[in-house]
Amino acid sequence: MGRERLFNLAVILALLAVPLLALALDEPFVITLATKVAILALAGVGLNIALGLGGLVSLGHAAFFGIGGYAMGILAAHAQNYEPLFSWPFLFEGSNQMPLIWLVAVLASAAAALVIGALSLRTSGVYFIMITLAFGQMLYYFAISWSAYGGEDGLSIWVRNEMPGLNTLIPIQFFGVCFALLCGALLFSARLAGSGFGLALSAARQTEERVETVGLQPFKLRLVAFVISGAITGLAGALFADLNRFVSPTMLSWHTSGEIMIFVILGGVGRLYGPVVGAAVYILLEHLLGGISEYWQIFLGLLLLGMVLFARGGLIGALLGREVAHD
Amino acid sequence: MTDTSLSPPMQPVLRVEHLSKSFGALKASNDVSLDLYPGEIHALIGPNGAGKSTLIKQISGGLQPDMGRIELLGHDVTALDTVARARMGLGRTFQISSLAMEFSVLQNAVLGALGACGKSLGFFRNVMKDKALLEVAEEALSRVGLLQAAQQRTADLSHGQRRQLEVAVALTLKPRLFLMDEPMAGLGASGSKELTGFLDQLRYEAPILLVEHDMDAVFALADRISVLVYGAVIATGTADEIRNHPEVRRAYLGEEDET
Amino acid sequence: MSLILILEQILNGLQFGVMLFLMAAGLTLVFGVMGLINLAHGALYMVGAFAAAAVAGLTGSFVLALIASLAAAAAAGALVEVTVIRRLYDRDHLDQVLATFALILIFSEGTRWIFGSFPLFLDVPDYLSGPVTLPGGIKYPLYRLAIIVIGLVVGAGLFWLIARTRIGIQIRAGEADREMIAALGVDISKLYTLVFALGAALAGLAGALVGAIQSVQVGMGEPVLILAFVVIVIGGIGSIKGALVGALLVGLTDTLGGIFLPRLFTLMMEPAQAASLGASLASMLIYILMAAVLLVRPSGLFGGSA
Amino acid sequence: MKMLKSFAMMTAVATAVSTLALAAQAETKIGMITTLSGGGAGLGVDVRDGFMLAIEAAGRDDIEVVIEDDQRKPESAVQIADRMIQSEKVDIMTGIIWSNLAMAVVPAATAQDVFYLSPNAGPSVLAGKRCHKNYFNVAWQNDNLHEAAGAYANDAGLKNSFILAPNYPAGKDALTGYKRMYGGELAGEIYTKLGQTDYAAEIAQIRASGADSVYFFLPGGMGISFLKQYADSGVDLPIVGPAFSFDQGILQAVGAAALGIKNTSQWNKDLDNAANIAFVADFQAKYGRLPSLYASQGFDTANLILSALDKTDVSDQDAFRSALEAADFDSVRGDFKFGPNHHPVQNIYVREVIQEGDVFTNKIIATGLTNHADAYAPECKM
Repeated sequence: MGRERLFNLAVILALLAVPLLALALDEPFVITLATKVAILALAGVGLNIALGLGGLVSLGHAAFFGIGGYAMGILAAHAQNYEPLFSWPFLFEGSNQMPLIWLVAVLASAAAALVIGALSLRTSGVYFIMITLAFGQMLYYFAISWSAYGGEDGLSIWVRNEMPGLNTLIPIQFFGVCFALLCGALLFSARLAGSGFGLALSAARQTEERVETVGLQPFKLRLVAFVISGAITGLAGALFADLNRFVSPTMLSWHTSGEIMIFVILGGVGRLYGPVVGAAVYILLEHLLGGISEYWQIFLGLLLLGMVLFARGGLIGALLGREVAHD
Repeated sequence: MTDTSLSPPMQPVLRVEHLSKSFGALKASNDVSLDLYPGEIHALIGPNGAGKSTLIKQISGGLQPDMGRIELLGHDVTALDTVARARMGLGRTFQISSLAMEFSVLQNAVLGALGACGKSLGFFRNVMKDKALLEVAEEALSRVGLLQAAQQRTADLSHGQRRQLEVAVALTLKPRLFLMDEPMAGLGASGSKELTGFLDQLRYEAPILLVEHDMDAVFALADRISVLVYGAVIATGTADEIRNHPEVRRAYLGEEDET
Repeated sequence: MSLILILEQILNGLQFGVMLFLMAAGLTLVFGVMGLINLAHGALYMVGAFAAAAVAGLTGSFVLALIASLAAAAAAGALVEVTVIRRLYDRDHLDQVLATFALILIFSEGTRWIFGSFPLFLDVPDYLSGPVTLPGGIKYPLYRLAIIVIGLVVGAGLFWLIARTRIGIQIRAGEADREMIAALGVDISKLYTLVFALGAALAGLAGALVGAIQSVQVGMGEPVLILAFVVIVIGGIGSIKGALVGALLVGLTDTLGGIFLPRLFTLMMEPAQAASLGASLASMLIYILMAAVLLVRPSGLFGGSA
Repeated sequence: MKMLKSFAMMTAVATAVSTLALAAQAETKIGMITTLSGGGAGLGVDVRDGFMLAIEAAGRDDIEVVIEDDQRKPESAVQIADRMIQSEKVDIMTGIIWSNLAMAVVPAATAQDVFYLSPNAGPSVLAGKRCHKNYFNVAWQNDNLHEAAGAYANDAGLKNSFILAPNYPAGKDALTGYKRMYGGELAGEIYTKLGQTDYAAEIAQIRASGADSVYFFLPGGMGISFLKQYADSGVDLPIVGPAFSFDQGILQAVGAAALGIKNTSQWNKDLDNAANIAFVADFQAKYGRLPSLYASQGFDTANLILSALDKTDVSDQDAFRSALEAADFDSVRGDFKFGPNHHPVQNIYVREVIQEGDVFTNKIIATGLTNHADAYAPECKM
């Protein structure tokens, strides 16, 4: 246990140190990269609650990522164009304040997760994978044809949204915001895993009938986990959209779902810091391999394949060995 | 739970009436009726494929019967699911261990205590530091003699220890009755003997419907025995009655002698 | 709207459904027998189309192209099964999803490496081109009729294979109980390779047939793959009959919905808006259908327990 | 130990990126973001090849071109743009194929004082309300080719068109552009699914509609599918379309189904001017294939940049902007000039698909619009 804690500490410190170093060396783009890692890791932390803790193989988490992104895009677009979003029951002109945008992103993606989860969790196994995939695609096609908000073109926001007391246009400050949220989510995720809910959820993944015989509802446990998971991924979506100052249906596509899942698995399913390691390694690979060959995705594919076949437990698993029972 | 009067004219804790369940042409349960009174151990025996598992599943709530009725503590629970029945006080152990293998022994016991406490689950507080739950869990573990193994990973337990943990988890639920599916299976002579002694005491806490292959244990423990063959109960009675029942001898005990 | 137009659209829906069936049959077989979820099934569809286009380009023969598509997809399927998929049977679905997702990346970019980034040419042969007039005066492309016929023949063959032949018995036994077929003395690993290659060949055939009227390009398999998933979820995973019914249902819903929804909306609003909104809704229709089916039957129309 | 290793890895990357930036000492740095992998990669490859043909021919060693693949993902395009601007300090950017990617990248790039020259996408917002002094479009405004098609339909005496496009913004712009010029009736107007590959249902509707012609905008694989199915359906109404579905890269995949179809384009390989003749020959010599429309646009973009660099240094932004506005280069399209919103004012031709030996290609048969400017210029306040 000590080893993994130490490792986790090192990972999070490294994620903090790299942009600070980049700041000193005047390399703003490295800060942007680190911000991307923090945001994608946050999305992965969200998925990991469903996937790692709850054993729910959702191939539709892009839906929540995208809803978070669109929450930001829609609110900010209205604010920037001074077009009221609605005028009843009160006049609301959208917003460019991050805290409000985050709240809307979290609520909207949680609501979507509640509906999608309530339908999908009636099934399990492969059905669940395919149904979450299909719901994701449904939203994807909807977003493409939703011309009011740019359809396939997406929505561009000219200026990054504001955070009280900070200037988010300065890369390192925006990184700080994302990093703080990631730390918050990691903390939350750790507490959740150790809580009564986490214990029951984890048990439901291992042995559903046991959970039922002690008088707990696996369906309810999973639904709550799915909603929490979707909400965190949605928050990450809002940040990702703000990082790019842009949101488009691509955020909803099933490749995005696959990528978020890759972050989690690359790092190690169910490992608290798995998504952080996974996202960091993925972004590094993308930039290193992408520079070497147009066909870099072949190598990414081979690497993933090797990972699944020979290094189960992800990178952390390969480095630290089997997970020890929680104490 | 602590009924002291043991004479039969009281209300049964569990009453199964005319239960039937078919899978296609196969009648897995054929008009089964049985009951369980406070303080008794009622054993259910029968050859492989007699429909014991199907019956257990229907009683615990995992399977809906085609016909018939199940009553728990005087309430009709036929339409209720596993969770609801568990909450009413049905404590079940599994034939094939269904413990959370990644958990420590203590975590498995705490899970049981958590389900039984009836409070809403916390999202933030560390459940393994909850004194009330730990007390229940540790007491159950110590009763089955597993307390010293509390921090071990469940997957690393021996087969016998897993059977003990099964029983311990059921104990944490403080149930009104136990439904035990072959708790002796694979225990070995000394383990069986130990568990037999334990169950003998446990019956006064809550009655036990015991499905068991170990005939020595069954005849030593059971107040009554029901024999299930081809989905139907062919006889119910005391150990002696069953031993001498001609149909049972033919259909069941003869076969059992061969193994 | 004329009756002829409606009938023609029903034929279109049928043809689309038949195509989806060829895709879905392989997916559902592989899942039923091996318990494997294969995201790379769409890649095999693409392999079939590219093989057909390459062979048609070299020889000019459409029949040879179809044979090539079957052979190439089956070979690719068998190769993938032996090298990768085989190691995944005992893994959980998560590993399967990830590994087959990796295979998609490898196949897609590999194909682009070999064939370049531009779409390939594959055309309908002369003897199947042009329309025919059906009873009732419907003019309908001969090639699409041929697809319907080929699809139905292949479907019938598949049912026959599974219901009547030794291999079919082994497949059904494998679906019911994996240990049992080992006990029967069947070489399981050979059977699995065979089933996987069969599924791949069907996908490859679908790719080639469709490639002749659509474009043969990298990534062509992915939209179809997702539709095939919808099909087998609706039909019930593991059931060939379910795949057929699901495929026809999805084919008809998608085609007819795309036509009638915008028209329905024109009754309520102005044409341009109706066309746009109707089209948006039509693109979501099959997913709504799927959700509806699952509400009533969580394991699909013909599925056992999920 | 492991902690150290991972930290070291991260630092290594940070320094690798920084040394990369230091290594670049060329005077003018051009960042090209284009689509080189995934669907639609063919277009990006052509733009890149055309662009590099001109750059290499110029033989200047003070120009460095950094090329990155956006995978047709707006998110990657934005991030690459951030990196090029922030780390690699490019002066000029170009290369984006798709309107949605351009919308995501261009405003941020121009706001950071980088010149952006579009070799392909021309979304209406960037031509009108959101035009920018540092944004130039060297290809066309998105509506242009569609407008020319509408004008051609009038000239050809077509009176009852059936029009269709995918249900996304560029599709809607396309049909709007066509209708802006076209004067006849509409037999039908359909928005298809983006990425749709089977058009049987739409073709049946065309058959039943009583139209006298079909206009469609279905870029990439969608167009190939539509044309093959249309040819096979027995419906033989004349088709008009924009050049995208009939261009060199795609035409071989469509095959004979496209023969005789009229399409609109601002360029063709048979345009008779010296620059074009040389371009077609050089491109074929270097890459072993005929140049496409996209290659010609990439080539023109590079030559425009080179012409401005001949006059002044990019660091003098105002002078460089004036040099670009002058468009003092030999375009393969013949005469080339910019309107007030930095979009081309140019001729748009009508081409017909023909077969030369076993290669399908186009020849110009008419001029659709002369010196045509886009409709959004009045909205642009620069």
